Amino acid sequence: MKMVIAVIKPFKLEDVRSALTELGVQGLTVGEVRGFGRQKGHTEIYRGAEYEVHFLPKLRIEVVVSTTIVDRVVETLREAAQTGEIGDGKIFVLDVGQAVRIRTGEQGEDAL
Amino acid sequence: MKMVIAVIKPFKLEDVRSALTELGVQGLTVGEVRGFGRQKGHTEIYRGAEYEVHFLPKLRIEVVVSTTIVDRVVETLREAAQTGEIGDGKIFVLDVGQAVRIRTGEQGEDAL
Amino acid sequence: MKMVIAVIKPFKLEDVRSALTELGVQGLTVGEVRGFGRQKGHTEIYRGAEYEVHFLPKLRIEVVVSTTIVDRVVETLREAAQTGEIGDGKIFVLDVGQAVRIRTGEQGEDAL
Amino acid sequence: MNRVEAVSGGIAVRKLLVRRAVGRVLEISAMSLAVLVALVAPAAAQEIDSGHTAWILTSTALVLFMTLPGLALFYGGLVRTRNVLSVLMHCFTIACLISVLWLVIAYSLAFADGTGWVGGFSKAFLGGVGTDSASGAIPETVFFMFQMTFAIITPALIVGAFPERVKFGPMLTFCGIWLIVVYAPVCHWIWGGGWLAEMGVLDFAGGLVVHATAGSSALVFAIVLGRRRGFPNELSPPHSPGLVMIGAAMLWVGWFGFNAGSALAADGNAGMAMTVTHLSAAMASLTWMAIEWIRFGKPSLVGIVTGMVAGLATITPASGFVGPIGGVVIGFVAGLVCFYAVQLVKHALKVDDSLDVFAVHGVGGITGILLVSFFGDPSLGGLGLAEGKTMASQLGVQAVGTIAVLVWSVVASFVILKALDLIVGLRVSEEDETTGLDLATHGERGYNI
Amino acid sequence: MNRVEAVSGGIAVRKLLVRRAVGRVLEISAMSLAVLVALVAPAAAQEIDSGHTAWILTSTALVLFMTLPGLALFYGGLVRTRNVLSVLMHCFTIACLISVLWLVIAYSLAFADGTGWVGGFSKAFLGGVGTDSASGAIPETVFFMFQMTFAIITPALIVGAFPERVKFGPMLTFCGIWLIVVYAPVCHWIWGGGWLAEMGVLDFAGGLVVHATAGSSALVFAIVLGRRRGFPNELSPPHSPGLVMIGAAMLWVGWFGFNAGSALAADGNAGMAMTVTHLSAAMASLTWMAIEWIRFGKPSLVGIVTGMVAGLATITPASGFVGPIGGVVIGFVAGLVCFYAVQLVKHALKVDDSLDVFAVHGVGGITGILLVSFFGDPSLGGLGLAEGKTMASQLGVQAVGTIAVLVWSVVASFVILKALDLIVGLRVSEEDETTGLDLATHGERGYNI
Amino acid sequence: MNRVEAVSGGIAVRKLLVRRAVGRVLEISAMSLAVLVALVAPAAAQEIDSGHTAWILTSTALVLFMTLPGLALFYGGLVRTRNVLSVLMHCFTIACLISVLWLVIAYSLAFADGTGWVGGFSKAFLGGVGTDSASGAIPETVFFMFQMTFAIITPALIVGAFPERVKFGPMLTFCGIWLIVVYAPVCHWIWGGGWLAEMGVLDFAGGLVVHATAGSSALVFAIVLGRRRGFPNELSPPHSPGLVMIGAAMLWVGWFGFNAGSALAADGNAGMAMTVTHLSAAMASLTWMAIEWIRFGKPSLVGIVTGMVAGLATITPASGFVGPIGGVVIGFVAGLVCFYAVQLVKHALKVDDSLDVFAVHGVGGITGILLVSFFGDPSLGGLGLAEGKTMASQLGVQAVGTIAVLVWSVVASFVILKALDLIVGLRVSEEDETTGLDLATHGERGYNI
Ligand SMILES: Nc1ncnc2c1ncn2[C@@H]1O[C@H](COP(=O)(O)OP(=O)(O)O)[C@@H](O)[C@H]1O
Ligand SMILES: Nc1ncnc2c1ncn2[C@@H]1O[C@H](COP(=O)(O)OP(=O)(O)O)[C@@H](O)[C@H]1O
Ligand SMILES: Nc1ncnc2c1ncn2[C@@H]1O[C@H](COP(=O)(O)OP(=O)(O)O)[C@@H](O)[C@H]1O
Repeated sequence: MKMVIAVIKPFKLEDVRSALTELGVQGLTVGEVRGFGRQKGHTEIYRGAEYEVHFLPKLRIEVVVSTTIVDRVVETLREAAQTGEIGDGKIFVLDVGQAVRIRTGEQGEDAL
Repeated sequence: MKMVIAVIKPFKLEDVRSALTELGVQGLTVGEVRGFGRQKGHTEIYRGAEYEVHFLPKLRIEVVVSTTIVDRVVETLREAAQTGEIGDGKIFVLDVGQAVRIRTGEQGEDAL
Repeated sequence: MKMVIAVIKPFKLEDVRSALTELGVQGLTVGEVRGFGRQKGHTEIYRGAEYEVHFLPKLRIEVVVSTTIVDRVVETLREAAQTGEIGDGKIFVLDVGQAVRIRTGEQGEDAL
Repeated sequence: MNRVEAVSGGIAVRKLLVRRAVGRVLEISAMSLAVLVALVAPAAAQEIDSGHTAWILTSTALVLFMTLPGLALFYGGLVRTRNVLSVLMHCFTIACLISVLWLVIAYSLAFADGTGWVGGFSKAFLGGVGTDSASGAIPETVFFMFQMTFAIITPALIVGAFPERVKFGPMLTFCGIWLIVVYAPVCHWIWGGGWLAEMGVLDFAGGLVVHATAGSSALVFAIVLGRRRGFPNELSPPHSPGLVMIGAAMLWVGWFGFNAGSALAADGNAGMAMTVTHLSAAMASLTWMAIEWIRFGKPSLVGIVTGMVAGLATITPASGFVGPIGGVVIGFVAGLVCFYAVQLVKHALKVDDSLDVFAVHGVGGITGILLVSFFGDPSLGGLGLAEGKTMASQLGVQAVGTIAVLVWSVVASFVILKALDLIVGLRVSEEDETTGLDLATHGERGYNI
Repeated sequence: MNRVEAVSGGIAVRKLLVRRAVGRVLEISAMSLAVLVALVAPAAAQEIDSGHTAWILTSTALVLFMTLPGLALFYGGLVRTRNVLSVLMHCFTIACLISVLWLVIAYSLAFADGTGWVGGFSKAFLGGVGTDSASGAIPETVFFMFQMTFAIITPALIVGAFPERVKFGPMLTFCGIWLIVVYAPVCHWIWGGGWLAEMGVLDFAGGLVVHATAGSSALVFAIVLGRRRGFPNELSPPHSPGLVMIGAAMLWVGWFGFNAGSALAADGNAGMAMTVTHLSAAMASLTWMAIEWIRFGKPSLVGIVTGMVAGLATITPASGFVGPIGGVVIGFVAGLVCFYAVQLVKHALKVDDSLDVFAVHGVGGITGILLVSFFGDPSLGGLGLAEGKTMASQLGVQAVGTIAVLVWSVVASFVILKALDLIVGLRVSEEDETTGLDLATHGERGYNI
Repeated sequence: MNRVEAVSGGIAVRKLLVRRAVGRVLEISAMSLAVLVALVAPAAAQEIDSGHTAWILTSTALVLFMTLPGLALFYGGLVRTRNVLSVLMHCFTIACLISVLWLVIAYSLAFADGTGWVGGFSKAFLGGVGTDSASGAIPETVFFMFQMTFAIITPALIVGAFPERVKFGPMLTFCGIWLIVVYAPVCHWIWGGGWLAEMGVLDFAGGLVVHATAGSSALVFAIVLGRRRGFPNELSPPHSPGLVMIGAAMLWVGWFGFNAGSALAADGNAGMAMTVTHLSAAMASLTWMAIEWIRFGKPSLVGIVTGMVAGLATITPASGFVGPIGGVVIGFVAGLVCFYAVQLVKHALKVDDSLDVFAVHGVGGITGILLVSFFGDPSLGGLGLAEGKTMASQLGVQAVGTIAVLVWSVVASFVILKALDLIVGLRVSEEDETTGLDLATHGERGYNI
């Protein structure tokens, strides 16, 4: 199994979710994060004082899938999350040794 | 070493924490996430307009432990987090190559 | 490629970011988390009722780098995040199988 | 109750009180000169009544409080996090701009002597108005301020039609022009002794002057501006129902100044106006809650406070003319009618009048204007219709007034908006809309928690 | 100060002012007819005093503001995030329901002529009350509204006893019944000229009528309903101390209308009532802060504002009878007594009166009722006790009143609650309690940030 | 307008009204005895005017509302999340402490008869003041309360200079001493009939008494205390601009009580004061917004509300003396001057007067004090300068007053602060500063969401 971690632009979440669902992905987990990267932040000004904001709001999607479909997941995810503009984000793939469904105790791919 | 990532129902945190502590786990990290899965979301209604909420609030627990006790950790965690109802969440186990304690620089299992 | 996950004290973020930038790291992702560890929490008191706070606010930094520089990244990060006091946090290193830049589709180290 | 008073909240009372002073002198024509002097002297001294003045000073504070922060929070809580500050900014800047324009020209156009269609320029920059100038039993400066707070909240109500996508500058320009072209004249027609006042239209605190003008113009604005991206399928819930409730509560309290203050006196009329206002708000809230409870199984906070606003908007024109039971009935009707009006506009017609300004304020205000004809009649516990009017004839007059106000508001707003759209454009870029107006337009974020 | 006035805030002033009018006529019986006419005429015209009316209109707005949004925010900030909206909803719906019931029947039961136990039905639906009806120097509609705001906040105070676990419908039903069975009669006993008023019980602004009834009923509610899951070990801290402070500040300001408004006039009594009210609040706050500072080393915001509420609840019954120094002393006692009352109820008795309604309002109100006997006496800088009462005899009367009110509130509340519990159940399911009432009952979330 | 009145807001009106009563008696000396009686009787009865009293009771509530929660929220939203509660706590505890001290001694030092430098002790603990004591046309208790709210907000303004790093105890001690050493005497100089009043200094509602004292002392405090860690490079943006706006809106509304209430009557002067106050706030807001819009391309919410406060602080001393156009011009100047003052203090001088108390309140108040000399003159639409003063001579007097007040405030504050710093230390540890004062000092967190 693989864990696919994607950092995307917030307003792309709905597109990504539906795209992955169509692909048969049963679940995923999303967290709010702040990202620093090529896409430069912005400056906020308060009473004439400039305040440099380096970090931008992003969403971090975490989805574990079977190795067999991981490539399609990554590709689908990429397409759904893409705007073509700087700051679209990244996708990382990691190995998962074990997965368990807390409710039933099912293990491995059955747990997904 | 292994990294155990668990997505659980929010109100189970205290049970999980104490269970793991008893097991001798010295620390863990928790983040607030939103989960999508078999457990369907709900609809909120505002002035007659239905608003479909796909994501449910969950907690993501991240704990790195030595390989020797990982199975017991997973099992303990599962028991503590279980309600038997859909949406209880998942546990994933990943390999950890290296661990460092920032304060002391200790490495490997000493860092945990 | 390696994923370096660091849990640090919130007010150290700026130091860490600039240190890593100097090292040539192009981007990183930060999430707000709560940590439980040796550093004991505190008690809040409301109308005479003690409320035990086990978890402390921390930041979780996630940065993927090429294997060649991972050690320097870890070391730099450690120095930048260190205060020498309990609760400074941890650094974990995981393997990354694949990385993709959503905008361009670039893969591997080019995606970073 | 003096019939003349029924003609309108604004000028009537002024006339009335002058009349009282005069009356008092006549009554005693039979008495000895000594007594005559004795009575006239105090009567003159009474010209400005400190009690009435105290209440209108207070009412002015209450009505300003309705906009800042009341309405701003009510609206701010209903939008998405990334646009909350822009909504607060809209209400705040409108309040500032209107205040200055009110002094410069609008007050004069509304209340200075002029034609039946619009007032003259004599009171521009408060010309000829000093600390001793009186307007009935209160100083004219107080009347000026009290009326200003109405002029502020009316365009501020329109903010609910265009949040999350409107361009800041053009929005502000629209409100400025609108005040002078729509609000000031309509205000003159009804409260400034204009043609509708002469005709006997009853609008105690602004069913037409405030809610009908704002509501209908809001609808036009929403249509000309177009829907928000993702409307109606990807709606976001209000980002902070709590904020909505805080704003709503402030509106309720402030509305006491709005309606009871429109008596321009601290007397039984003010007391009754406050009573029926409160009862209508309470009843409309319960009605809206009941509908949600039955239809969706869950009575919501945003729902009940929306009902409250509906009840208040609807009772506004009637608040000086109906009795307690009339207030309760009007509240019930308000909750019912406005709830379905929201469904109609937003879900049937799919017009993105984002925060339901027309469905709640427009429909509510008009409903109240028409209901006055019935519940204002003594036979239904009312305090009396306009001079010599029957329910039927009053209803006719009310209808004429409503149509006139709607037509003028819609046409004028449409023209102003189209012009602005051509010249500068009304809408922000897609990207700004996605980023949110807080950051894109104002360079701030709502919550740096 | 007129002795009669001391009998109670409500009716006394009314009587007093009528007396004044009469008095003025008598004084001048010696004068010439002409002058007599000259004086009577204005006297009659003065019947309703615009200044007094202005202040009570304002006070009505202030007291409504205490509940909406004041108390709602104060309570809302103290609960967990997932229940904040439900608390706001409780306060809001109670306000709406009570308002309608007040018109329908409760006002009449409290203030219409009747027996010593309860008023009659003559004023149901404000029967016979018009714009000209006077209640002392103010229009009766204004008196009706002012008293309504008291009737609203009293059951709203009880909300603090049952948050995070109560079932919405039954809660609302309870408050409706409670208003008629407990509040209206007790109000009549003390302010409606009932048996306790005859006996000479002093309760200027509601130590018994408001705080003792609400506090004791809250305790009963908390016991019958049972504790929240995880109480007391897994307590959560208030989710937003800032919100608590905002609500508290609004309560403080609104309380000026509550206590100084109870003079039913804008005069020296109102001024003194406002003064002692403010001083008591300030002193109680400092006292509570000092205790926390000494005991825990950290003076907290939630702590000091709780002290403020204690000080205000305690001075309420005394506010029309004591002098400035009396106010300060009462504030000090309030902070001390209520702090330990909280510890007793919650941590010793382990009763989950979640937001300490009884310990703060109940205990505070009763403390104030008893202290009036001392600090109301001129020898301690007071303005005077009830007619012919000594400190001792006054204390006796106050004790009788307290016991009567407590017994009736407790018994009646217990019966109503048990009945409701049997018929529909008072408590939500465990799952709903865990989910939080916002989502489970109202389908909304507090913060969609 | 009566010249005497121009001398000051506080005492003048009192004198004026007494004069009126007398006047009325004289006018009629020619009439028959009967009539004389007829007129005097009511005149005497009028001694305390219920309408004026109603307005000042209301104004007292409004001004307290400015501090709690207005100013607290305005400041609280500007700091970082981890310090929001500490700011609310500062404002709240100051309000409580000052209230008690005001009763104990400060009111007497400010308003009791004494030397030209300070009042005596005769009114300590409100000695000799009862429900019948009058201060002009209002009860003295009401005057005492109204003035207390000014004494509360003045030190509370200083809170903006030391947030995020000050030690709680010493901060509170400073405010207590400061009230007695700085505020009370200066208040006596100008409003208590002291030497500056005699000299003819015009300060209607507190340009010197409130804003200049607080602003200059704040600057001293900021310098003695030192900068926050990371100032100025690692500045954090206001954690909640929305909270800032809510507080600002409450300040605006409350300021009606502050300025219009300073007329100590509900009359034309109050009406005009409210008018110019409002216009100045609106104009200053628009000015500040315009500057930001031009300079940074983005008009911000925090910016415009800061302009509003500047406009209100600047009009304060002038509010009783200038006309509408004067109000607009003063507002424009206020926005301009204060904007650049902020840049100067914070970015040029690098003084961490964290929330710009001096640049906005100090500079604004002084600007207003000086501008009175021009716009108070009838030739510029003003209501009149002090007796026998020309623009030039008035300006001279205003300058003298300003210098005297600034010197005294700065010197006294410096001494108090240095002493406290030596004895107990003014600043928290670096660790506490990093943790944030909420948790470190008060053991609470702002948002447990
Ligand atoms: N090396 C990295 N490790 C972890 N996250 C990264 C890394 N580089 C970028 N990110 C995340 O991806 C987001 C987008 O990256 P950025 O360089 O701004 O644009 P792009 O993805 O188009 O190159 C960043 O905001 C950050 O959250
Ligand atoms: N494939 C997945 N990858 C990552 N997280 C998942 C995945 N599937 C489920 N989750 C997380 O687990 C939570 C519970 O899963 P769900 O299917 O709803 O119930 P259950 O765990 O009982 O099957 C989801 O809300 C989501 O956060
Ligand atoms: N085994 C672990 N797995 C994951 N996170 C951990 C683990 N141990 C500690 N942490 C994180 O590191 C933080 C600091 O650890 P702690 O033991 O308190 O101090 P120190 O790092 O100095 O030993 C904790 O708050 C927690 O967030």
